[in-house]
Amino acid sequence: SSGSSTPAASTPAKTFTVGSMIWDTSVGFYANFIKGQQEEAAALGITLDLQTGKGDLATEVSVIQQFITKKVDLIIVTPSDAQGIVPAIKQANDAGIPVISANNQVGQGASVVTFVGADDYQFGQKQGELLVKAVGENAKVGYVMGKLGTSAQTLRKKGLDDYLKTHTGIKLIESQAADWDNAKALALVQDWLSKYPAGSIDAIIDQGPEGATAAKYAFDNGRKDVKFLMGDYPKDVKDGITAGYIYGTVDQDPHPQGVESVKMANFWLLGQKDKVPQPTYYLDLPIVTSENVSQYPAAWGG
Amino acid sequence: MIDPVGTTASPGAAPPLLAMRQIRKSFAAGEVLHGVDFTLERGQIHALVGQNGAGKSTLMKVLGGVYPDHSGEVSLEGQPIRLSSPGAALDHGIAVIYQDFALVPAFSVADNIALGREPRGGFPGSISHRALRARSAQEAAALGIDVPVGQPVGRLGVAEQQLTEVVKALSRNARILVMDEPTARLSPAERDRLFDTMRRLKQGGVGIVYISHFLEEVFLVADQVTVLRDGNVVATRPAAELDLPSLASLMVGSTLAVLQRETDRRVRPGTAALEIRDFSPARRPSVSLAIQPGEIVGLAGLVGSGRTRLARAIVGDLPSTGDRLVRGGPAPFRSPVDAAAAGILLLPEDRKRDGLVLPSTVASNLSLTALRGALSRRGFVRRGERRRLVTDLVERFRILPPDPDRPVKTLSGGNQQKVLMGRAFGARASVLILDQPTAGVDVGVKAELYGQVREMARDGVAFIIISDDLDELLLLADRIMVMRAGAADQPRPAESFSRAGLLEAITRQVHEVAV
Amino acid sequence: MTSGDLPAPAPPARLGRQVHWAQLASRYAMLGFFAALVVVLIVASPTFRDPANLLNILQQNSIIGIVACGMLLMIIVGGFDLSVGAVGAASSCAAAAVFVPLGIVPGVIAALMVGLSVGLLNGVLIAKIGINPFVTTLGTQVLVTGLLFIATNATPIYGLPEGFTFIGLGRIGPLPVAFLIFSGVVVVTLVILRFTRFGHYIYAVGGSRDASRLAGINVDRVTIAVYGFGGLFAAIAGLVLLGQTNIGQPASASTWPLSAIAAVVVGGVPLTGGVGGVAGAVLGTLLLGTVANALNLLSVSPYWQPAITGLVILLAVGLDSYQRKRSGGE
Amino acid sequence: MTSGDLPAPAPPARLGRQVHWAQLASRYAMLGFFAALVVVLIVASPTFRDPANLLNILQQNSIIGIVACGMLLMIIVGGFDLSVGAVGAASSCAAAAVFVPLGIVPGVIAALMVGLSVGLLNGVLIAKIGINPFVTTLGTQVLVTGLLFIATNATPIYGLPEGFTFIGLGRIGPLPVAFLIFSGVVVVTLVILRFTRFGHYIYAVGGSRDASRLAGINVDRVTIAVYGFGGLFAAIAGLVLLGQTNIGQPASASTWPLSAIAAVVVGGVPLTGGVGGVAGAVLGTLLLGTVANALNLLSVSPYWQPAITGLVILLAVGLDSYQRKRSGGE
Ligand SMILES: Nc1ncnc2c1ncn2[C@@H]1O[C@H](COP(=O)(O)OP(=O)(O)OP(=O)(O)O)[C@@H](O)[C@H]1O
Ligand SMILES: Nc1ncnc2c1ncn2[C@@H]1O[C@H](COP(=O)(O)OP(=O)(O)OP(=O)(O)O)[C@@H](O)[C@H]1O
Ligand SMILES: [Mg+2]
Ligand SMILES: [Mg+2]
Repeated sequence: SSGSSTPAASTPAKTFTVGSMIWDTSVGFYANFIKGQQEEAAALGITLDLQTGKGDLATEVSVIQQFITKKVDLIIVTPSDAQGIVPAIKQANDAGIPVISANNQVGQGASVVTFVGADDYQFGQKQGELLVKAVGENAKVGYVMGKLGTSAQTLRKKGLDDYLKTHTGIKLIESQAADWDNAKALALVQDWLSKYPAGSIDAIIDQGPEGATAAKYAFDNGRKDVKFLMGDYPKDVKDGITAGYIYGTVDQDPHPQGVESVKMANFWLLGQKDKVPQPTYYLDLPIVTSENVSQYPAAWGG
Repeated sequence: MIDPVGTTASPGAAPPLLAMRQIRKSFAAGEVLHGVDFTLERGQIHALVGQNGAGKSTLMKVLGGVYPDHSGEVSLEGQPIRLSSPGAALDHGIAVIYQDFALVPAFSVADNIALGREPRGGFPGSISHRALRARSAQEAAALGIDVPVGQPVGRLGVAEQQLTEVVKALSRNARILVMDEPTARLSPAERDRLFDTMRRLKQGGVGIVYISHFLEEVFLVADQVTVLRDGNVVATRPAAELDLPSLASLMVGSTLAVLQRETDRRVRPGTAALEIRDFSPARRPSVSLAIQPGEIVGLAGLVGSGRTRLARAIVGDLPSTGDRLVRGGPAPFRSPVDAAAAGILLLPEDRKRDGLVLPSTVASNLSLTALRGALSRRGFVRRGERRRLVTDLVERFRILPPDPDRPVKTLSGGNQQKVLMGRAFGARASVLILDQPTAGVDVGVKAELYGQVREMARDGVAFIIISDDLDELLLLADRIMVMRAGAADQPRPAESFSRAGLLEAITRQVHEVAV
Repeated sequence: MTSGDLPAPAPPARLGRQVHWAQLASRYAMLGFFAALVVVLIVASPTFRDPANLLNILQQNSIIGIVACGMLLMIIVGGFDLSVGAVGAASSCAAAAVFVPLGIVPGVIAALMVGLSVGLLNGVLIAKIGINPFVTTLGTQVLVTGLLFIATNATPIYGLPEGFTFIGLGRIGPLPVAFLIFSGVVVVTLVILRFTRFGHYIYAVGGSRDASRLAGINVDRVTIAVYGFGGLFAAIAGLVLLGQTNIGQPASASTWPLSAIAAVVVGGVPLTGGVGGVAGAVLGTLLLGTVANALNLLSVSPYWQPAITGLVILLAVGLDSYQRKRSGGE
Repeated sequence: MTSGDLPAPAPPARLGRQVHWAQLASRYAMLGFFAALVVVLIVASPTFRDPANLLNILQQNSIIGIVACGMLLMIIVGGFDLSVGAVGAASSCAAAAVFVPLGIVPGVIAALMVGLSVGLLNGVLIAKIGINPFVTTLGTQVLVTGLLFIATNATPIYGLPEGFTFIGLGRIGPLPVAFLIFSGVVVVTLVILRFTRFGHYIYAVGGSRDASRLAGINVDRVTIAVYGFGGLFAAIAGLVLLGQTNIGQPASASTWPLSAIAAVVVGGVPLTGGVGGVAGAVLGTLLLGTVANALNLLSVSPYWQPAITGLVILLAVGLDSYQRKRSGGE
């Protein structure tokens, strides 16, 4: 069950060891990301050394340092903060270990082979798109954010804010943090629903999937006038879209990001550098609504 | 030298109520009971005496089930028993009044009296607080003991805590009753009432173990006396076969100098070291008193007469009204910190709550107050000086074992009291207020301590001594001030009091109030 | 009933019926603060005084309230429990996992078993082995969370029966079911503390382990039982959480321990043990819950909310403690 | 020097020269556990025994170690501090904000000022107002974090001078600078506790406030000063953190309080106050740090790591406490 060494299936000259640091594995989102990395690593006969940053930048730094002392062949990082991880990545650079960043970018000042995935800034912009698609150009909207200061919260917010600059008719009349917590999101939405009677709020958009419960609550309590928009695409959000109490979401599917990150690592190590898109390798962020929900399996919890 | 009659029951005769054989107990620091034999008969009051640290309390804690890891046999009416826990001991009908009390501070006196035997309420597992309060009050009344049943014990003075313990233990109608220095903190009136109760229980066939450092009391109540020295029994005799000097010499292993008043010491005239004018602790009558350098003033009074309150008010620990002058100058103390800075120290009556820093070592406790003075330079502790002071105090106050690095909580009660005294004496104070300073200290050391007090008085230190031991006051004090219900008589020269006269003076007002 | 219970002389200092006035005053100080806050809000915000909103407050704070009741017991006995969050998450996941195949009742039983057993484990480690409550419960918290992650790969458990949200979001008449469960727990706690010998011994042990042991009280058993209740209540809270979200979230509930301790302490119960009443836990929970609700209704910026919450806590408790100190209560 | 200092009779119970053996035994129990662990790892893992790795361990645990030293002081005086994380984050952000325009020295001063003032505020609220340490420091933690969010909109502060990473990641000879700073803090703490009057008063106040007051010690001043140090040390840790990440991150350091308290308690220092020594804090920090390092080196699945960590903590402390209990140490 340990997410580490899996014997090389088709043994090349040497099995590469790839260290993968994920800023916090206790975030459900990364479960399938990890699965993807493990499956791909197994398929390619790569030894994957998976480590968690425990959601703490200092720990992330120390994990990178340990990869360096372990002399892994390549490091894949999913940092919690683009800039904060730079000093550690620089140490990897100095040690001559190539670094690929996945899901979250690495900032200026250190060099990475490439970035694989979709970052949270784009994600925020996609949510903007979704919002306009849902409510048109003029609307009053409540914004449920994740835990303040987490990179997903700050970047997704920045993305959305920037997108809405060109859609001035859409007003974020409320914006609060629910700390990626279903119960908190629910309480927040309840408070807003009591504050805004039918017609005075058009939509509530959540940075994460935690609002699904709240959406159902509103629906069951006759507030069908409010459209609910989520972020990410776990099973309960898919169910919500199918059932109609969630308008739509932006699907950042972690599994392909995991797979691709390892695949790119393998190309790079095998010297097939031309196969590695640089400086970035963006995976698409499909907008999922009732129209296309059937073609997308849930990103996790499926 | 062990008396056969006392210990081994002759065949045929009913087995003794309690027989402890070859009891040994050791702590991390070593063995403290070296095979003790102790026998208690039905309806017997058996006095257990010995110097501080002899092992009296430890032996009784073994009996109370506190130390299941002891060795040796204990048998009750011939039946061997295992004292595996305090609960087990209680189930065998053994009730103990521990020297350092076992009370729950936040609980009311009533709750403490009933602790562990609360009356049932309506449904199984329930408790009836009403019945509990009523029963406890009635139990206290039945013993003629007056305690504020509704008050939380944490706010009581030591004397009232002691009385609570007495009621608690006596109300368990135990077969065996152990009293570890129950009178150390009681004034004469309570003592006499306690002795009456003991005699009554004795008639009822209860066996009582009685520990005290007041040897006169031993002869007052005890039938049998066992003397412990350094964890060994040195004698077990009928009280009738002993007298004070012989008992004392059995305890210390040498004859005791008889305590005398000293006559040569002169009180220094001039400005008072400490003076209070129309001074009163919050909501109490006001008191005036002036103490000269080198003078020893005794405060006599019954429990609750307000001596502790006055003392705590003088050092600024309780709010007060009126004037306080130190060496002629006004001294508005907001807290004992100010008082200490002005060289006025209080030795509290409750060594566990207000006196010692229990987790710390003997050394830390002894040097605590002195640190602010000679023991530190520019905030750094002068460790050599500290060491020297500590070893000197350990030696001067005969602290046993003489190991300054022991946690103070592992010392015997009397030795803890010596540490408290040592701390006050070690600090360069100009006025020392001692509240029950020799409580629980053995006769041998008392003489020593009196010597220390007089010596310091010669050096010009002024003393206020609060004590329930009238002889102590009569021996030490130059003047004695009697307090009643917070009010104070004019201080009078100690010579002008006879013991009876002083006792009468203390109790007088109470009778009038009763009328 | 709970708030009606407040002024009643619940035994914060075990003075039997009659409460020492300092305690009483301080209780009223905190109560007064709460009352003032509520009045201001009722006047200031129409949305706040809307019964629907008031009922929401009750429902939203039921979870922490339930946890707080268990925490109260453990605080009175002289400890506390940092593992309630892990227990809450674990029990809700256990319930979810069992529901899906086996249905409601087995699920509920599974959850309660999880809570009870972790609680008892805490109790044994503390009472018998002698590990202090902080390390013990921190250890079990990490351990339980870890096992949960292993079992679930940190992914939520979906697919619960619709109906179960009744526990978390349903209403009986006007009253939220969650709140009724909370009230039930409050009553149980009240009865334990006020009317049972066990409750009396909780205060005794918390007040002085030694004195209690010397009086023949089985200190270990009392301690273990108390932590058992703590775990059990946390599991009940976990079930209510599950009823609100309808998914078993391994990463949820991590803030419960501090929130619950905060609620109890804000309610005027010292962490030193031996004193305190269920009124305090309820008061603290509602106070903090009302503040959070108000901040949302008044659309206070999320960046400002923590700062303001912090200020309110310090203000309320400061007022309380200061006056307690002046009146020589402590 | 720190580990060399361990077996020495540092004062876990202020025993001056020679240590009461129960304490000694228990200290050695924990020390033995640590030694055994290290030996096993050295044998088992070539990477572990690689000096580079050992130096990493020292560097990585310097931050928590520094915080733990402050926490130790506050625990000995009978309290603890939940605001050290907020202080760490705030001071590193303050430093970052001031660096960018004004340069290093003013930045460092700003950070230390932040730490000191929050610490003193904690002290005043606890000593003068009488709010208990839990609520006080929880309140200031929330408050400080809140103000930080307001000031930064919760977004990190970028653009620090490259060179500053020297503090966090640099080396002097073989030794990590962070570790040298940690060692400095350890020495300061050691000197305070062993050689100063203030240190002696810390133990006295922690052992019994009443006795200390009546012995003429200014209890309030001692308490306030201790929390001042706690805040100051947290600020120093914040600077080291800044040196590791080179950004001022408002949301960072939230795990510091529990980790630091855990380190101290795992080191064998009871939360009841009045006893304990710097050796305990160092031992606890290194033990937890080594375990974390080992789990990474042995590539233990992240899902398993918490569970194992929990087990190790309970095992180590359990061993310790149990034997302490047997030998009547407590
Ligand atoms: N918990 C403990 N740990 C270590 N030594 C102890 C402990 N308790 C008592 N002792 C030692 O045992 C010896 C006997 O103590 P004990 O309390 O029985 O004396 P005692 O006869 O009651 O003296 P006192 O008259 O002062 O009460 C003393 O030397 C004391 O230091
Ligand atoms: N909350 C408290 N904390 C600490 N000490 C207290 C508290 N309440 C009362 N005390 C002390 O306990 C004493 C009450 O006990 P006691 O009746 O023996 O004192 P007293 O009235 O001075 O009588 P005595 O003359 O016997 O000292 C008060 O004088 C006071 O100093
Ligand atoms: Mg004794
Ligand atoms: Mg008195």
